[in-house]
Amino acid sequence: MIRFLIRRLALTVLAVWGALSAVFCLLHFSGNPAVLMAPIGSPPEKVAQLSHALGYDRPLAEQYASFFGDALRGHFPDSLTFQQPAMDVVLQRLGATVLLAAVALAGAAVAALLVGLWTGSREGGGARREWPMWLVFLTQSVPGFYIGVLLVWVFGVELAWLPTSGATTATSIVLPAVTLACGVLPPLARVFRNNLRGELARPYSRTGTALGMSRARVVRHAAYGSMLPTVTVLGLEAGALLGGTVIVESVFSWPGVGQLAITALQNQDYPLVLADLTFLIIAFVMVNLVVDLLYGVLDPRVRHQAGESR
Amino acid sequence: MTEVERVNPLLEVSGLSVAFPDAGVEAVREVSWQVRPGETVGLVGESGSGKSATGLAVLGLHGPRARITGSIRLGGQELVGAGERTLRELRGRRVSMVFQDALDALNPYRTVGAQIAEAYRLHHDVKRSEARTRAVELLERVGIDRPGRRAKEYPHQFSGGMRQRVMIAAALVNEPELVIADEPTTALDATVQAQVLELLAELQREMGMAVVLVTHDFGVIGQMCSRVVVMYRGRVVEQGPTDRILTTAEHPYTRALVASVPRMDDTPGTRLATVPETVAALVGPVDEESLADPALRIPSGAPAGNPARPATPDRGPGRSPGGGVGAEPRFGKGRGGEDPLLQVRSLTVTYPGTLTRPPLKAVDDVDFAIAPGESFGLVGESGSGKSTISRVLLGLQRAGSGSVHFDGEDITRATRRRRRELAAGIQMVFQDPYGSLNPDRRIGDTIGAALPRGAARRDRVAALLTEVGLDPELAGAYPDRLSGGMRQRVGIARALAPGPRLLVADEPVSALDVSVQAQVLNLLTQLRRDRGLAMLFISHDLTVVRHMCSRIAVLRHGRIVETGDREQIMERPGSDYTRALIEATPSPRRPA
Amino acid sequence: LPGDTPRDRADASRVVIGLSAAVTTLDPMNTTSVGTDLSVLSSVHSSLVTREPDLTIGPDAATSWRRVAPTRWRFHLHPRAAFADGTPLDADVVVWNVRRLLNADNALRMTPNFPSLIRAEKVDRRTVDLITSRPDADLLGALSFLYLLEPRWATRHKPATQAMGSGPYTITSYSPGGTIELRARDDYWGPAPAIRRVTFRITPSEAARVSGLLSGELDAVAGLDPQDLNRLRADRDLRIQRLDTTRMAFIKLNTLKGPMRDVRVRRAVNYAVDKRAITSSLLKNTVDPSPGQLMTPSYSGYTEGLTGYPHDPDRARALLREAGYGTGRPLRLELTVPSGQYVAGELVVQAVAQQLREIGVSVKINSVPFAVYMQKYLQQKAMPDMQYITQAWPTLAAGGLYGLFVSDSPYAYWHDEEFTGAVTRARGTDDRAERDTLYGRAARRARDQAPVLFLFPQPGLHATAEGLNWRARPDDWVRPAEMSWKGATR
Amino acid sequence: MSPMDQRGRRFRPGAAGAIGAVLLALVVLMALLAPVLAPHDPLAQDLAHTDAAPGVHGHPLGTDQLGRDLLSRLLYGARTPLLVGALAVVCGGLVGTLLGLLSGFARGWLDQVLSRLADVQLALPSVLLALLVLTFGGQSTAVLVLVIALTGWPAYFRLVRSRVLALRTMAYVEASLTQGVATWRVLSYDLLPGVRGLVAVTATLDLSRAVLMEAGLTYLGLGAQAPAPDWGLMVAEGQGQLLGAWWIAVTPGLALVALVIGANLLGERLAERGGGRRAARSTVKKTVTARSTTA
Ligand SMILES: Nc1ncnc2c1ncn2[C@@H]1O[C@H](COP(=O)(O)OP(=O)(O)OP(=O)(O)O)[C@@H](O)[C@H]1O
Ligand SMILES: Nc1ncnc2c1ncn2[C@@H]1O[C@H](COP(=O)(O)OP(=O)(O)OP(=O)(O)O)[C@@H](O)[C@H]1O
Ligand SMILES: [Mg+2]
Ligand SMILES: [Mg+2]
Repeated sequence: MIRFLIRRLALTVLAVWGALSAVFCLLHFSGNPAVLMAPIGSPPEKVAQLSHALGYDRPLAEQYASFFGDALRGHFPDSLTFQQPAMDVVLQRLGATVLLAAVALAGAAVAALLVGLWTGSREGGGARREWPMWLVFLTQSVPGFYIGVLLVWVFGVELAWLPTSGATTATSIVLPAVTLACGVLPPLARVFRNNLRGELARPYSRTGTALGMSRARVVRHAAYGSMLPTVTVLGLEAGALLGGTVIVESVFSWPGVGQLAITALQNQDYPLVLADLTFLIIAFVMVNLVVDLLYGVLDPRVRHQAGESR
Repeated sequence: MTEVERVNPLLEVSGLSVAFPDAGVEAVREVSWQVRPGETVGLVGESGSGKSATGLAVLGLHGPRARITGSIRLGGQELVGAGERTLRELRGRRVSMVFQDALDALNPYRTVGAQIAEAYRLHHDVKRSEARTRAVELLERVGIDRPGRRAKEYPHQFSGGMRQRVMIAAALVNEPELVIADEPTTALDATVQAQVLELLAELQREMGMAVVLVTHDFGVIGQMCSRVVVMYRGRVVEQGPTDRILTTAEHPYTRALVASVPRMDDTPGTRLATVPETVAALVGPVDEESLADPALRIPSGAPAGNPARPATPDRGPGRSPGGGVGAEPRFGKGRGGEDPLLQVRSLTVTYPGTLTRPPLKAVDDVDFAIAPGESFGLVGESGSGKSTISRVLLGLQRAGSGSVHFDGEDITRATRRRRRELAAGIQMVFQDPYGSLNPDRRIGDTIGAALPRGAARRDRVAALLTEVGLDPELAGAYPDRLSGGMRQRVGIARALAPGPRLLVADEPVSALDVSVQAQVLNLLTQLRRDRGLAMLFISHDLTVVRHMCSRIAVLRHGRIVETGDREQIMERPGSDYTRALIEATPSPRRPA
Repeated sequence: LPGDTPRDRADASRVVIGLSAAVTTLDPMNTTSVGTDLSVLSSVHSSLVTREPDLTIGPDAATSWRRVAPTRWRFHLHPRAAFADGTPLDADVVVWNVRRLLNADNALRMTPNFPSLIRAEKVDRRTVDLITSRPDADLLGALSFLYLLEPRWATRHKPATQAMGSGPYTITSYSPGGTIELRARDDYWGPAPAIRRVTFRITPSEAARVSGLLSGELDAVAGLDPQDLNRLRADRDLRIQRLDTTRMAFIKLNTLKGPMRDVRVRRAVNYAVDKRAITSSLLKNTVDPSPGQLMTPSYSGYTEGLTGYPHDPDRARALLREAGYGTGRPLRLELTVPSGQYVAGELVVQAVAQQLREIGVSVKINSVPFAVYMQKYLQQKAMPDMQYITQAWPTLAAGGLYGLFVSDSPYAYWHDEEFTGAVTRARGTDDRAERDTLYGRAARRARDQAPVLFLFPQPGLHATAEGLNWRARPDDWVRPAEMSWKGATR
Repeated sequence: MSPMDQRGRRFRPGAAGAIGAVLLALVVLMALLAPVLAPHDPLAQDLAHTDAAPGVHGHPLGTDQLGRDLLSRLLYGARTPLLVGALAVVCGGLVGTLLGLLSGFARGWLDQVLSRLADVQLALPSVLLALLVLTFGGQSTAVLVLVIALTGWPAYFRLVRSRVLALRTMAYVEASLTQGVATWRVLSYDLLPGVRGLVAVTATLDLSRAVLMEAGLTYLGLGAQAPAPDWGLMVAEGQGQLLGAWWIAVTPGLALVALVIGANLLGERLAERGGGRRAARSTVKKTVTARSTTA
C-alpha cells in the first residue's frame, strides 16, 4: 500500500509538472506578455519597465524555475482585469464551480446508479428495460452547449420555470447542473451497467446463487464490485467536468472558474489564465489521485498488493 | 441388481436436455442418470461434452436463456420448472456446488469468513456472531490453519488449494445431502489435488452426503467414484460401476478414452491408442456424430480383458523400424563420449521485483544436458520454473547467470542476429493451441513465416503439413477453422520448418482433451524418431513425462531436485519430493 | 427566493439590474467602463460634479464652481459631504485624489482623460482649486468621472477589491466577476435614493438578459439588442425606452496602408453599403443612418446639414474600376469585429461584408476578443483594412471625439492635414462661432475623405420592469440612484 | 471509456449499426452534394426577409437574422464538422496507434516516456487546452484539427499499447520471435492486425468526440468564423433568437446530434462485433489448464 501510494504520488507530481510546463511553453511562445499588460498606448520604455518588473526579461530557464515556485505556492502576478492577485480571483470563483460540479456529479452518479441497476440487473433483460440506456445514448450524442440552449429555451424562456443565468437563487443551479450532468451521465451509467453485467456473469455471482442467495442479494454484491471501475470513471469524468464547466458556465453565465478561464483568455489576462489553468490542472490531478486511493480502499486486492494484477 | 441400487435415488435425472436457442447449441441431450444417498458418481467426458451444463441444470443456475426440458427429481421433488423460491430454499442447503477455479468462484471483495457465514445465514436464522463461529469452525474442518485469523482474509490471500478448501467449506456449511463438484481440482497441482480430493472423500464419509464429481480425468474417477457416467457431445454414452467402465466398458468411445491415457504401468514410448483408431478397431468406421449414440455397443466377439489397448505398438503407416525404448540415445550412456547437444550450467534467472512485488528467483542454479537425439523430460509443479528455462533456451528471457551451450556455443550471450540464426537449431512447441497461432494469418504463412517466400516455400509448407498429418490444402486456411489438436499439429509443423535439432515442447498437450492428447504425443514420438530430434519435454504430468522421456529432471521452486533415468526416477526416487509427486499422481488402476 | 417578482421588489424598494459584463475592479480611477464598473462605483462614491440624465453637468460633492482664472477652477464642497466611515470629504481629500490620479507610477486608467490637469490646491477646508496647463473646456466633463477615495482608508486597504466611499450606497457583497449587492446608506449626506437595495447581476449573454427580463428576474437592463425589440415590446410587464446613444458606430478604414489609401476605394465602400436596409432589418429601425458624421448630435460642436453616402452600388463599382480593381485584380479586404462587444456588431459586419461582396469585393471577417482587437489596434498598430468600432467621447465635446481622428492620434489611422488643422485650431479657440465653423469644416472634410465607412449611432435600447421609473440615458450610465418604483412609499 | 466496455449490451446491434451508417452517410452526402441540393447561396442575405419561419418565402427551414436560407446553410454547414472531425481523427489515430505499437512492443524507457506523456496530456483538461492553443496559436482550421487530434491521441495510444502488451505475450508473437522473423514483420503481421479492429472502433467513436469538440469550440467562437456556415456557429448565432425564431438554433443542433449519433451507433456496433475479424475470436476460447499459482 505504501509503495502504491508512493508510486501514485510520483505519477501525480509528474503529471502536474508536465501539464504546467505545457502551459508555460504555450504562454511564452506567444510573445512577451508585458506588451499586453502595459496600459494601452504605453511607450516602449514603459513596456520594458513593466517587463522587467514582472521578470519577463530574465532568461527563460530562470523564469521557468520561478514560475514553478510561484505556481506551487499559488503566487501569481495580479490579474490585469481584476487588479488583485490572480489566485485570489480564482479562489473567490471556486465555490461556484465546486458547487455546480458537485451537484452535477452527485446527480449524475445517482442517475447512473438507477439506470445501471434497472437495465443491468435483470437476467436476460428484454428490450422493454433498455429504454433508459437509449436515453443515455442520446444524451451522449448531444453537445453540451446544445443541451444547455434547449433547456434555456424550454424551461427558461417558454415555460419560464427556472432562472437561466447567474447564481442568484437556489433554483439557479438546476439548469446548469442538469446540463453538466448530461455530459457525465453516459459514461458513468454505461460503465456501471456493463460492469454490473460483467460481475453478474462472473463465477462468484453464480456461486452466490448456488448457495441460495436471492437475486437482489446477488445483485447487491455484484454492484459493489462494479463500483470500482465506476469510481475510476467518476474521477476521470470529474476532470472532464472541469473542462465541461467552461462551456456550461458560459451558456448559463455561472460565475465559476470555467467562465473565468474564458474571459481571462479573451481579455489576454495572462496571470489569471495561468492561475486558473494551474488550479484546474492540479484539481484534476488531485481528484484522480483521490479516486485511485479510494480504489485502494475499496478493492482488497489493491489494498494488499498481492502482486497479482487483475 | 446390486444391493445399493434398491435404495431410492436421491437425485434422479431423466430425459434432461439443455439447449441454448440463442447460440444454437444443444449442450445436453436427453440424459438420464441417478445418484443414491451417500455415493460418489463421476461425470466424465471431454471438454464441451455437457458435464457442467448438466450440473448447473440441477440447481437451476442456467438463467433464462437456456431451455431445459426433461426431469430432475431431488428426493421425489421435481426441480425442472420449479419456482425461484423453491430453488432458493434448496440451493446450498440440500444441494451445493463446488466450482472449478475458486479464485473466481469466491467473491474477491469480501473476506472468506463473511462469505461462509453468509452462506450459513441464508438458511439458518442465526445471529451474525453465531454464523461467524460456524464459518471459523468449517474453515478449521477443511484444514485451514489459524482459521480465526484467516477468516478475516480475502480470497486472493489464499493459495489455490486453500481457496478450493474455502469453496468446499462454503458449500458444506449447511450440510447438504448432495454436492456437485465441477472439476474441483483441475486447476491444482498434483500434490494439492490429492489433498483436496482426500478432504472431499473424508468429509463425505463424515457427513454422509452424496457427491457428483465432474471431471475429465480418469485417474480421479478411479480414485474417487463408485459409479461413472460418461458423456460425449451432450449424450450419456455409458454409465456403470467404475471398475467395469475402466476395464470392460461396453461403449467403444469409453474404451478408447480409457486406453488413450498414458498410465504409470504401461510401457513407455509405445504408441498410445487414439480414439478413432480404437473405435475403428472395435466397431469399424463411425463418424464423430454417431459416436455419441449410447446404443453403439461393441459387437460380440471383441477382444475381452483390455480390448482398448492394442497389442502391437506398430499400427498404422510410417512406423519407425527400431521402435521401443532401446533406440533412444542417452547422454552418458549408449553413445558414451559424445558431446551433449545442449548443456545448461548453473542457470539462474531472477525476475526483477517491481514496486509491488519482491524479486523472484524463478530458476536457481540449474544444470542439465541433452544429447543429440535424446528425449529429456522436465517435470515440476506450477511455478517451479519450467517455462522460464524453456524461455531462456529460446532467447525470450535473459539468463541471470550461468550458461547455456548449444552445440558448444554459449547462447545466453548471443546477439540478436546470432539468435536469429540459432532459430534453425532450437525450436519450440507452445502450450496453448489457441494463442500460439496468429488468428489473422493463414496457416501456410504461419508455418513458413521464417522461410523466404516463393514456390519453394509453398512446397516445403505442404510437405510439413503432410508430415504432421494434416491436409496440405489447409495452408490457405485461417486457424479459426481448426480444432485444438489440429492447431497443435500446425504448431509442431511450424517448429519443424527451420529444421531444428532440438525441439522444446512446453506442456504441448496440457490444453488438449485426452483423446487428442494421445494423437499429439504419438506424433511427437514419431517425428523425433524419424528425424533424430533431441527434445526437451516439459510437463507437470508425471505419467506423460514418463511416457515420453528416457531421462527426467524434477524441478521444484526453481531448483532441480533430482535428475535420472526414467526407471530410476519412477522406481527408486532419490528424494521425498519425487516420491510424493509419484504418489499424488492418480492412476485409474488404484482402487476406489 | 420564493415570490421574488418585480412586484415584491417594488414593495421592498429593491432592484435587480442586469449588467452585460463583469465588474472587474472597485478602484474607480482604474477603469473607464461606464456601463459596468463605473455605473456600480458611481453609486458608492461621489465625484465633484456629475453628468445628469439630460447630459448637463450638475453638482455632486461640489455644490458650486466657477472658473476663477482661465486655467484655474474653484470648487466649493458640500458642507456635510462625508465618507461612510464618517471622515469628512474636504479639500485635502480632493488634493490627495488628484495627486493619486496624476502620479504616473500608479498607471491608472483614468489618467489619460485629464490631459490638461496639473494639480489641486486647497483654498480652505471646503474649497479647492484645480489648475490646468491650458484653458480646458472639457475639464468639468472629465471631472464627472473622477470619484473620490478616502486617503487614509485607501492607503490601508486595497481599493481594487474593497470600497468605502462617500456615495449613496455601500457594497454589501462583491466577488470579482460575480453578483454585486448594494445597500443605501442611512447616513448619506445627499438626497436619499428611492431604491434601498440594489443587485447587479452579471448576464453576459444577450439571451440571458432577455429571458431574465421576460421572466421578471431582472428589473432593468440597458443596451439591449434591437433584434429582441418585438419580443420585449410584446410583454406588457416591461417598459422599453429607445434613444440614440452618444456612441457612433462605423467601420474604421486603415488609410495608411493597403487599398484603403485610395480615397476612391473608401468612397466606393461607403456607396456599396445599404445602411438603411441594415438599420431597418437588423436594428429594427431603432436608429437612422448617420448623415456622414463621426458623432451624434449630442456633442457640443456638432455640425448640422450633412448628408450621408447614398446606397449606390453602380457608383461603387465604377469607383473601384477607376481605382484599378476589377475581375483581373479583385479587391480583398479583411474586416475585424470584436466578439460580443457591440450591440449587433457581428451581424452588422456580416451584412456589410455581404454587400461589399455584391460589388465584387471579397471580405474576410475576423471575430476576435476585444482585448486582442484593441491590442492590434493600438499597440501593434496593425489594424486590418477595416474594423467595426463604436466611439464616443465621455465629455461630449467635439474636440475630444475629433481628437481621435487627428493625424497624431494612435486611434486615427488617417493622416489628413486639413482635418487635423481645423480641429487643432477649433480646440484652441474660445470663440464659439469660430469653433463651430472650424468643426463644420472638419466634419465636411471627414465626410468627403471617408476615413470610415459611415454607419449609424449605436442604438440605445433599454428595458425596465413596468413600474420602475428610470430615465434612460444616451450615455451608458446605469445609476440606481436615478431609479424609483412607482407608488413606492420610501 | 474503452469501447470494449460496450460488449454485452443489447441494442439490437444489427439495426442500430445500420442506422448509424446511414446517418453518417447522409451527412457525408449532404456535405458533398450541398452545391446541388442547396436552394440558395448559403451566404446570400435577404434583409427584407429575416427570421422567416420554416416554409415561408420559399425557405423550407426558414431564414436567420440576416435572411439567409437555413436549409442551404445546413447543407453546407456539414462540411466543417466532418472535415475537421475526420482530419483530427486521422491525425490523432495515426499518431496514437503508431506510438502505442512502439510503446507496447519496445517497452522499456521508450514506453515509460510515451506513457507519461499520455498521462500528462490527459491531465490537461482538453477544452481548456484547446482554448489556450486557439487563443495563442491563432484560430485556423489547421490549428483546430491539431488541437482536437492532440487531445485525442492518448485514447488510441493507451488502447493500442495495452492490446500490444497483451498480444506480445501471446504465444504466436513469441513463436515468430523464436523463429527469427524480422521485427518489422512481427509488427506488421502479428501485432498490427490484432489492433486494427480496435483502432477502427476507437476511431469511429473518436469521430463523435471530435465533432462534438469542434462544435463546442466553434460555439465558444474559436472555430469556424462567420459568415461561414457551420453547425456549431449556427447554434451560437441563433441562441439569442430562441424566443422568436427558435429554428435558427434548433435545426443545426439537430443535424449535429444526428451526425454524432451516427458515429456513435456505428462505433458501438463495431465494438460489439469485437473490433476484429479473427483476433477477437481467438480469445473467446480459454484454455482449461490455467493452473493457478499460489498467492
Ligand atoms: N450459456 C451458454 N450459452 C451457449 N452455449 C453454452 C452455454 N453454456 C455452455 N454452452 C455450450 O454447451 C456445451 C457444453 O458446455 P459445458 O460447459 O457443459 O461443457 P463441459 O463438459 O463442462 O466442458 P469443460 O470440460 O470444458 O468444462 C459447450 O459446447 C458450450 O459451448
Ligand atoms: N515475466 C515474469 N515476471 C515476473 N515473474 C514471473 C514472470 N514469468 C514467470 N514468473 C514467475 O516465475 C515463477 C516460475 O514461472 P514459470 O512460468 O517458469 O513456471 P512453470 O513451471 O512454467 O509453471 P506452470 O506450470 O504454471 O507453467 C512463477 O512463480 C511465476 O510467477
Ligand atoms: Mg465444465
Ligand atoms: Mg509454464
